[in-house]
Amino acid sequence: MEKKTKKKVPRLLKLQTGTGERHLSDEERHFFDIKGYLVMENFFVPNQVNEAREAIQDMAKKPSANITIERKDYELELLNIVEAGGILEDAIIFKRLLQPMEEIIWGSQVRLVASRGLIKEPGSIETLTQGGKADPRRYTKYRCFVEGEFRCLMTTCLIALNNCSNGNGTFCIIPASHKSNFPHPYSNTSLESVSVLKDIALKAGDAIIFSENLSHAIKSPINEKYLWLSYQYGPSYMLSWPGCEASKELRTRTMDSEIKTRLLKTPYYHPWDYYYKDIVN
Amino acid sequence: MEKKTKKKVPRLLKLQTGTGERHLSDEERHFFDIKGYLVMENFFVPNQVNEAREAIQDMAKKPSANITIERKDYELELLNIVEAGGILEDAIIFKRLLQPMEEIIWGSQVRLVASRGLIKEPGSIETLTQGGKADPRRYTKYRCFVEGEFRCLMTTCLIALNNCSNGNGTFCIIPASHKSNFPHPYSNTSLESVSVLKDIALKAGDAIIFSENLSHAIKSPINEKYLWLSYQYGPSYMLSWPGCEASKELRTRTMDSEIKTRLLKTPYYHPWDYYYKDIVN
Amino acid sequence: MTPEERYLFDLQGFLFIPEAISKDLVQQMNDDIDQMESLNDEEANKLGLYRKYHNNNKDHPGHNPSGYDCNILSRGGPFEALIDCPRTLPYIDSMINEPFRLDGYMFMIRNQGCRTVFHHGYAELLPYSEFAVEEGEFKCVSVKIAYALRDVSVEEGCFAVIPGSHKSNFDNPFEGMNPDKNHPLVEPCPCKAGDAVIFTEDLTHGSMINQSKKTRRTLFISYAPAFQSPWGKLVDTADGFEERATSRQLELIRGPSPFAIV
Amino acid sequence: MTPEERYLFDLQGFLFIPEAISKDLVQQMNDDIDQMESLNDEEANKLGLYRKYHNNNKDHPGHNPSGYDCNILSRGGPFEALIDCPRTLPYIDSMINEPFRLDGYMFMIRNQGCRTVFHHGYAELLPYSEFAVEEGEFKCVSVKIAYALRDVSVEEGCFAVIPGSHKSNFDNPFEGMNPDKNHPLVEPCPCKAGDAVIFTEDLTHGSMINQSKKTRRTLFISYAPAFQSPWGKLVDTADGFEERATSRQLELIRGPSPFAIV
Repeated sequence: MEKKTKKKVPRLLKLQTGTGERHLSDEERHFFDIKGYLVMENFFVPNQVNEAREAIQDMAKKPSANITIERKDYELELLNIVEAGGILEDAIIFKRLLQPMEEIIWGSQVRLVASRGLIKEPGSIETLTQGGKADPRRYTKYRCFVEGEFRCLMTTCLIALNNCSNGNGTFCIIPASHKSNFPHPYSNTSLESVSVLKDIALKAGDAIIFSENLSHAIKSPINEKYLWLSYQYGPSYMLSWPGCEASKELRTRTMDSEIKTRLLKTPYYHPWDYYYKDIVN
Repeated sequence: MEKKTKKKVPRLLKLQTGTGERHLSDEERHFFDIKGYLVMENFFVPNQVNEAREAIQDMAKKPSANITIERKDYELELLNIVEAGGILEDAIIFKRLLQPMEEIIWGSQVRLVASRGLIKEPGSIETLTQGGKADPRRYTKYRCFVEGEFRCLMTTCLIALNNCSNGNGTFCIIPASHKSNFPHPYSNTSLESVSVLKDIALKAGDAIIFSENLSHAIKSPINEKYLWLSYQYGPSYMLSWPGCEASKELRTRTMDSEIKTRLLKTPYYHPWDYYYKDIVN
Repeated sequence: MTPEERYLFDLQGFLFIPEAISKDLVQQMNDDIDQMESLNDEEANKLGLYRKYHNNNKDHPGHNPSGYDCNILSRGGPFEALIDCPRTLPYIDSMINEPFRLDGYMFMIRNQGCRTVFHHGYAELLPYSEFAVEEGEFKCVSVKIAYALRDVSVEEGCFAVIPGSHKSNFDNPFEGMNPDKNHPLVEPCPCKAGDAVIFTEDLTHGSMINQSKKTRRTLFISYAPAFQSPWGKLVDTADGFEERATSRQLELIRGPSPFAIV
Repeated sequence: MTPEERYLFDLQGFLFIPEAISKDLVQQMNDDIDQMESLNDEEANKLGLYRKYHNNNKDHPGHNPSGYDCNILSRGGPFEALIDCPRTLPYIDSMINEPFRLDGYMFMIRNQGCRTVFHHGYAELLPYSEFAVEEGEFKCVSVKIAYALRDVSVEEGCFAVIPGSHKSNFDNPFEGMNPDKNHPLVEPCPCKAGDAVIFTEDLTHGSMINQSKKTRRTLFISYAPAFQSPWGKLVDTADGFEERATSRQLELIRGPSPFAIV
């Protein structure tokens, strides 16, 4: 409609509807659509793993002003961990993460909706999310069209900071459950007894991108504490998770990065309306 | 799979899956997808209208061996009217009819499933079909994919042989009802009281192609007898309507027409299996 | 919703609600608008009102500007009553079918020569406009209500839609074009003051060219699931709103907890 | 179907049914096949049996032909029992969910070196294979059952699928390729004699390469709504079938009235 205004919009806020930009290979696209996830080995190199582990552990001891700690039984959740800076801030624009997110959600109109550091101890609660059509969380909706484009809502990138396999603190999923037409019948079943639940073996530094609409859980580690990093992305108009709004401090220090600035913007619909709002304010 | 056999298949039976051949214009495709029908003015020229009317009236008096007459109150249905030959046989391969059918159903793998001559008298019964998801007739299913291809099941071409408008013997539909998610609530309502029912004014010789999944009815004519021709097409594997199987006589006399031969074939799935069957028999 | 209303909204993508608001309330709003119209832009801005002009009436140079949009909820007064209009809100409840917010409240002026071109349609796949039905229940996002504040005929530039386009699988060939009342796809929706049209944002919609000297006045109020953002200034309220508001009004403006459903 | 079976079939596109047929019936069928195997093609044709060979074992020239398909229902005898197998037919009822016919009954022999390449997947949009769920009920067309007549391991060329591919929106990049058990998308389905796998034809499926000297023997039986055609000779029955058959068997073979639902 507002074609004149559209033209004035800076590239930063280019409307992505229907651009059909593709970053995934045919095989990746086919795989993600069927299974609901993509594994990225060595997303962090060992140095980055160590830096991330240390930053999370520091924050757990003495959180900075913009990070909130939520304690559950045998589990610590550090909300808004992106505020910690360093690798925890830089990871949000890693191409291997951001390009799939842009294809899966909505072009360059994606936002960082939540970021978390997780410390799981032996005994931590193992909850299998519902997934599929029966999932009450509509903000996790998976959408994809025949030989067409993705239009997913909340999509998560989970980064392992320990080696997790063989059921020891492992991340696990029900493959293809993001398209389930029926509720899963495993509410009263221990994870070990769910035949279709699959352990995703990850080494420290490996990451997995998955639709939040996929049934998933993190198993409790057997002996030690396991650390995780979680970033959740959504379309530009999705609100931040409560406690995960970007602070003024973070916005100021990321001003030079066009991409970080975009990911941390307050929610918006039409880029030109956002732009217009800037003018009239 | 059977690539070797596939190659041997004559062009006549070329597998149409995913060829993406398009005959409709962008506007026609957009219109048909939204409304569920397409009107073709002057499908028959006046001479053809007269020939068709005479042939139907002759058959009603003295039906040929392969045509069955069903009498309802104030209505005559001549099943398998294609057997009457002449314009009633030739119409099935008119480009303006066949090209849309091929795009809407399944490429060149379409069949003539039924053909009928209809004589409606004042007082004939007006039945509004269900349409949409709630329609129990799964063989009428409408399928279309975002910016993709159609894969419809039964699709009908109805040709008016009188001028029908203003509720006098008019064909009428509920536009867009082929995508209805709910049953229509008009089972106990007279057609005149259905606010969304739309009369399609047709002149003698005009035709309408519509998804059988669209809610539709033919109103009773007020004074005279009204004549109609109806051809129903489906994918290659759809059985013929009982009483509408092509006779040996018809198959023999249409042997020289590749297109008629194909439309009148017994049902088949893979063209090469059909071919194979010919060889082993 | 009655079975017929459910059927019609699903079939066509909109629902016509006659006499959605009382003549009295319409009068109060029009009186307030008359007063606001007497302000120049600078005066309006001072009161927190921002006008976004639509200067597209090249054929009618005598009528400039031909129209504008404005965040009128910041005027407070009678406009607050429509936040939770008892005649329409139950429909929104059934159409969105989960906790929702009021995400935009806009006043529109359309003078002679002005129109809104056709925009949207399902095939755009706009994620924030999706029309959806699952298991026999609507699951829409972005449902809007257009309230007519004056009688508006086809010639006076009424709202216009392409019924069924909220399920269209193909690009809309009429995107960006003026609605043509003679095209078989187009349905103009003339209204009396106080009538409302509820529609899904996935529906191709726009408005006819206003060929009269009468100014069309319309309120567009939009609702969306809790996790969706409000449209900036279009949810600004007037001073003292929080004290005056009912608890439902407060929830609709602040938005329910965005991710409370787990 | 139990809630878990319903969930699994929807999730994966197939359902494994252990011990679907008795050891005794398996034995009878294998005995009959032994006898049939002793016939040459000419003798078989005289009995109404037609073999369609698959000469794709170029790497194992000693085993030619490596496999064939055949219309074994025309043998009658023990094969007729599977037309309406009591252990599997109720599943078909729930999956198709309207009057249906048996539209194909095929016997498959797979020798050393033989395999079936991957084929199908939802994005092909084959109208006669559609997997669909509406209002919480399956509405599939073309549901097939693979009955193992011998134990078959991964190395012996068992059935293999890509779970979830019955809902895939993208072209299958593995179309026409040999199933690779190490690929994370691939799931081989080893079976004991008498086990069955029920699957929707929209599922990408094939079989592993038979790397053993053991011959795989499988029956594929297919069901479809009444308006769909049977697969030619693959529903031929033996003499006297009409007299012997139960009424359900007769209906399944003749097909219910194709357009009776109005």
